[in-house]
Amino acid sequence: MLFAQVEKTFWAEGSGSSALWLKILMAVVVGFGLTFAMLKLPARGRRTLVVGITFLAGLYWVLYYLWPQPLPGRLANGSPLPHGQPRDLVESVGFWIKDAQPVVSDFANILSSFLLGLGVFSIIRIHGRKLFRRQPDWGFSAVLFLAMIAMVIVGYVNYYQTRYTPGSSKLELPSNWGSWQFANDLLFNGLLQQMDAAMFSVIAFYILSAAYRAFRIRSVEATILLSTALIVIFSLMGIVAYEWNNAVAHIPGATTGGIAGNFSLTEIYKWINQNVQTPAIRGIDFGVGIGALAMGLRLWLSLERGGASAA
Amino acid sequence: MVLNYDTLKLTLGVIATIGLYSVLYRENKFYRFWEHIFLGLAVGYAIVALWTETLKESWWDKMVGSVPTGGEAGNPGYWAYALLLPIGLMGYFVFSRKHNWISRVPIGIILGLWAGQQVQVWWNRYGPQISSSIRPLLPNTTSSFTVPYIQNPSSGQLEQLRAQVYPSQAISNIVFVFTLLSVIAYFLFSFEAKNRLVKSMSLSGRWLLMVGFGAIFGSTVMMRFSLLIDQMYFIWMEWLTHHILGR
Amino acid sequence: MNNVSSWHGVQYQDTGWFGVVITLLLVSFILINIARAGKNQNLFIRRIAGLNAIDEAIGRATEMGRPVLMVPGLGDLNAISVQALNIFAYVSRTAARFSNPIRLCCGNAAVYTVAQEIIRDAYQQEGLADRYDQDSVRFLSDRQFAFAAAVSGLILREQAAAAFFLGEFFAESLIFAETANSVGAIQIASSTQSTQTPFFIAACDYVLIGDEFYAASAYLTRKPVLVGSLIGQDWCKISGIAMVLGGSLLITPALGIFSQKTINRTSVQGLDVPTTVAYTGVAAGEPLRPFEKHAGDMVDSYVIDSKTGEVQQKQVPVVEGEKVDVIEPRLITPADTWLQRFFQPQKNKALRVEREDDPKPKEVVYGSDPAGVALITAASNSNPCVLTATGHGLKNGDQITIYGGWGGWSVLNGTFQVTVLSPDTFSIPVDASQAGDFKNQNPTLAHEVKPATEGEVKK
Amino acid sequence: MATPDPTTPKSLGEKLQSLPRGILYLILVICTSVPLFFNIPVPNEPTQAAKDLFNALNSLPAGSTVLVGSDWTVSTRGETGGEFDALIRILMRKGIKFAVYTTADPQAPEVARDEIVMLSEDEKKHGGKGVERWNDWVSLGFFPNAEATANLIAADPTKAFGSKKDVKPDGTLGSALSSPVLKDIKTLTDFKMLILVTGTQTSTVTIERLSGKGLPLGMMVTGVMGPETAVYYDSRQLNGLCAGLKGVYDMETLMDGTFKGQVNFGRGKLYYPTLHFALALLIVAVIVGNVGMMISRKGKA
Repeated sequence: MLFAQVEKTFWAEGSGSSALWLKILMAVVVGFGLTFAMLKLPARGRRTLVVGITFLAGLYWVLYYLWPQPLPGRLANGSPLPHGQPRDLVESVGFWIKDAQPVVSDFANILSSFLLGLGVFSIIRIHGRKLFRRQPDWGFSAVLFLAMIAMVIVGYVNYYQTRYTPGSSKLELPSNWGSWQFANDLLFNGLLQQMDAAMFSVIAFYILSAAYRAFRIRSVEATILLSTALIVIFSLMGIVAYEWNNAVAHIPGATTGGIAGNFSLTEIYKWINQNVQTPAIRGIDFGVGIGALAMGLRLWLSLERGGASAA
Repeated sequence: MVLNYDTLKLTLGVIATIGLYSVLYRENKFYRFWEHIFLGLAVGYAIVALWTETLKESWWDKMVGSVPTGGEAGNPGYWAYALLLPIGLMGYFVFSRKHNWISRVPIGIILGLWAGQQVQVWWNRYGPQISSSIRPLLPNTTSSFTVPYIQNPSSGQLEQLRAQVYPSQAISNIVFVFTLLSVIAYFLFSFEAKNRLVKSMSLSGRWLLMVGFGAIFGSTVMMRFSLLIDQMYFIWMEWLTHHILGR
Repeated sequence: MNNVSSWHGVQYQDTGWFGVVITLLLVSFILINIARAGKNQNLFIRRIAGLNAIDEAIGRATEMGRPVLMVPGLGDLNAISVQALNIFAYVSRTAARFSNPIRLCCGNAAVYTVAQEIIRDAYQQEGLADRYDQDSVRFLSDRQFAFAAAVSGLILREQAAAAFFLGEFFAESLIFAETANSVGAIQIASSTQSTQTPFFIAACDYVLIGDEFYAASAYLTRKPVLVGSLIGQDWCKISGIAMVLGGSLLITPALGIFSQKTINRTSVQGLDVPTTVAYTGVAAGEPLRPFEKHAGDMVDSYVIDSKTGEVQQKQVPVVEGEKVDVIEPRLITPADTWLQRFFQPQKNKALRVEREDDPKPKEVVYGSDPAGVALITAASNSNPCVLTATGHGLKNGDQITIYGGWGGWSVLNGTFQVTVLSPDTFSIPVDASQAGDFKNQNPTLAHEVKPATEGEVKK
Repeated sequence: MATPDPTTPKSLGEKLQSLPRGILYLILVICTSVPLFFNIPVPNEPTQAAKDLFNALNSLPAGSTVLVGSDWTVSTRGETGGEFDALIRILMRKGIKFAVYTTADPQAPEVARDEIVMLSEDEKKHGGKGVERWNDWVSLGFFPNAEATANLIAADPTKAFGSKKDVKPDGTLGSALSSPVLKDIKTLTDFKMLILVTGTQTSTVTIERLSGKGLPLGMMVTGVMGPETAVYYDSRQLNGLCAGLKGVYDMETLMDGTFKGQVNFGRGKLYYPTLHFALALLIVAVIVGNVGMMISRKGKA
């Protein structure tokens, strides 16, 4: 069955309609027009512009937090309530802010995706130069490019085949795979994912050497660090925990709420975790949160000259 | 030894793994080779995912909308999304000596949005934490040190148990609150710690931090090691034993 | 909802005005102090060990003629990465003076863009724009471990003499720290991810813990704005301390500020308490959640003397509008629930529903749980379908909208005309004979009454 | 830290304090690979949480359907992989249908699919039934927004999974809801249980939104997440929990008690003893370092 599309507004046009494409085209043209207009902007105007835009962007979320949102027009499970209509300005603004939320949440994400090109450009420039100037290690840059190009081609062809070709559903099953799917699987699962796992597991080595170097009874702090870490590690070592807890369990009353019951390794760790680790981390995070809030305010209101806020 | 796609895939995976591990001994050409493969693939995949996982759904589809298909409602296209393209591309002015300021427009938007959100989420994030840190500090019963153990207590008994703060709980709560407060106190910057109390507070704060860190370190070790063990299993068992020796 | 003010926002039902006020208070603390700092320049900041080492580190790098490495973490473009870059700007300025090579590796394209900008500025401000090499600021990969591999490769190849890891780091933190350590680099590190800090502590020479990271730029540059906001942050932290300490004293029963309290206990699925008491010596569980019930429901009520913990139990009906608290394993005093009202974002929102002829609005409540807390507690497998709703107060011809019906009972979702059968039951023209067992599909249903004129009616 | 100047001869203490990394790493490799080849018995008393989880699974009626959240990928396979294996083997043997969904990572569904296929083959090889996609299990794929998805599943699974398609044995696509696995699912409670295998924070998201809806909830998490998740088990919001490698070994031990003579032991039994060697090495290394420090202090004194 067919569902009707929501009614057209100034902002929304029927999918595939020429009107939509026209508006999109115009939007792009206007956008670029503005960009080039900005080239002519006098130095004074620049800061004002950037500051203003930054402020507006932040203002949305502040309003979202402070402006009273109308009582729910719809339930958590999607079924509508009768009075979902604004009655006055306050509410219509409220509705507008509410409806805009899913749209706005995507902005940052979309914009930074557009910026990825810059990153790629940086890579291409650095390794391209190595390659063409035959600088030392240019061979490896060549390898990098090969890998990159291969992944891009294979990735997109596979994406196209598994989405937009007739009978593509079959490709779900490896038994129906074509060479592109195998290539994609080899590059992505066989290599990329596998290398992720490999690099992740390298950490184990570093943990060993770091612990070996750092866990010295040098200062009070180091000693505390060491001893807590050891308690926890022991509580994770099955045999030790097993024996220890057994020993504890044999203390009369341990299993029936006696004090002794709290001294099984696992309980000790749990206690440390809940009464020292948790509040300690909470304390740090509280400070960090305040710091982030302050930093956020400084950025939003462009209070810092220089740095990242508009110069 | 079984020659098939899986063997090839695993073999490559193993060689790559060894390649990356080889850096542990020292930086060498073999590592460099795999490092660059890794980078190349990662960037390549980022370029693929850029469209397939981000822009396609969160930008393009919303911009052009969709026509109704069997069982699925269609959506109108919201053309205004198109404006994001030029705005995003403004970032590319960053390399221009004269006009690099234009790159601050998309940056400003991203940062502005983030900053605004801080104000919006702060309370939802820390309010509950503050509230759950508020705990009764003194016992109101000494009938038992810890909470007495009752097999299947009646709800009345449960209320009783919950209504009372047993010394053990009180001690834990005091430790909890003290830890939290002294840690926060440790992060006060604008005070000269002349006052003995403040001094000892922030010192103990630092020590209690170390307890927390030690615990984190210890509990992370198990996971990291099991991941390494898994890699070893991958090399010795899945690849060598099963595919190469074909056992 | 005609007689509900349009200024009555949902978000205020969530956290109450308290959360908003506190947030604004903190914001004002920060802004006020920034303003204050603008006037008097000499404000005190305590010494931060890691930061004094920056110059030493760069100096050492210069002696060895080896590059200074900087990594702003893997995070997106936000205050954390920007803060890191601000510190790096300071670092690169010093490095520029010594004309010491720098390497800044980004794991996020947007961050990379800003980094280009900031570092170039840094060089320009030193009047050394010509010494700036665009390729010294690099984007490597946005994939965590590819980035890790690339950075450690770079550290080893270029033998970095000083390494700065400031920002959002995750599991890869140790890879960087140990690799840099293996080439004997001086390391200054900080992660806002407190779970990674221990690894930096273990492997690095200097670590900025938590908040010190944000204090850094104020400490280094002494810009009034930064110093001021740092003092503001201290005010915020002190008020945090006050809240926790004050609250704890307030709810400590032995202090007898509140001696007695009646608790109406209802067992709500999932919030229900364990049947066996776990070992303690561990602080008791989470804070309670305020929860609302309908008039007439009987609930267990306990009178608890919180001084002694004496408990008497009895059954009482809930009175309209009265709050019912779900007890979780911890002590409750009036101060406690009172504090919860303020502190705990309430999971359940109240929805007002009025009828024009009904002066006193009737409270229908639903929870974050979409099925919701019910008005309708039973429904018959018949046509028309007979619904039970204690004290529904409907009159013949009223229209009701029902929502939250699941499975077979989704037939109930919609707007219907009611035929009143009794004060507690009424019927709607729906064939529910095939709808299945009501209880196990719809623990509860919510409905609301509409003025007889609005909306079309499903017949 | 500056590497000590090699020209001056080292005292024993200094030697002990500065063992070359290479050696340490080599020993670690040995410690983590050699034990894999031997089957070393480790005494094990499964935690109550693991027992509860296993019993909950074991008491599910044959032919019923459970929901499996699979939020893990290769990178945490060492722990979550073992948990997933144990879970799926139990489900297979009990003849329980299952639907697999993911809210964490676009790659997770593929990982889960391959794992299930592999396990099914293995079960068949050892005389088990194994499972067939579409008839015994369906893959519901990846859901981008964890919170919204959890809410939707709680509200109405048919809505949540309505748009999802899966592959029939003949290779064509069909609406997952029409599959033998989900055709009887109308409401959340038509699932007999939800088991979430996760290496990320989706655990809390799921508990907050799906606990207390009359659907038994089981969780299998990594070692790091163990303590924080245990809190929900204590408050009975979880019917069962198994955490980390220990959890895997617990499940396998319990399986061995129930399914005699079948393949019960996997990663858990292999990895857990090995883990002991690794941890022991760590402790030894720390001790050596400290002894070294003391010796050299004595030397100076």
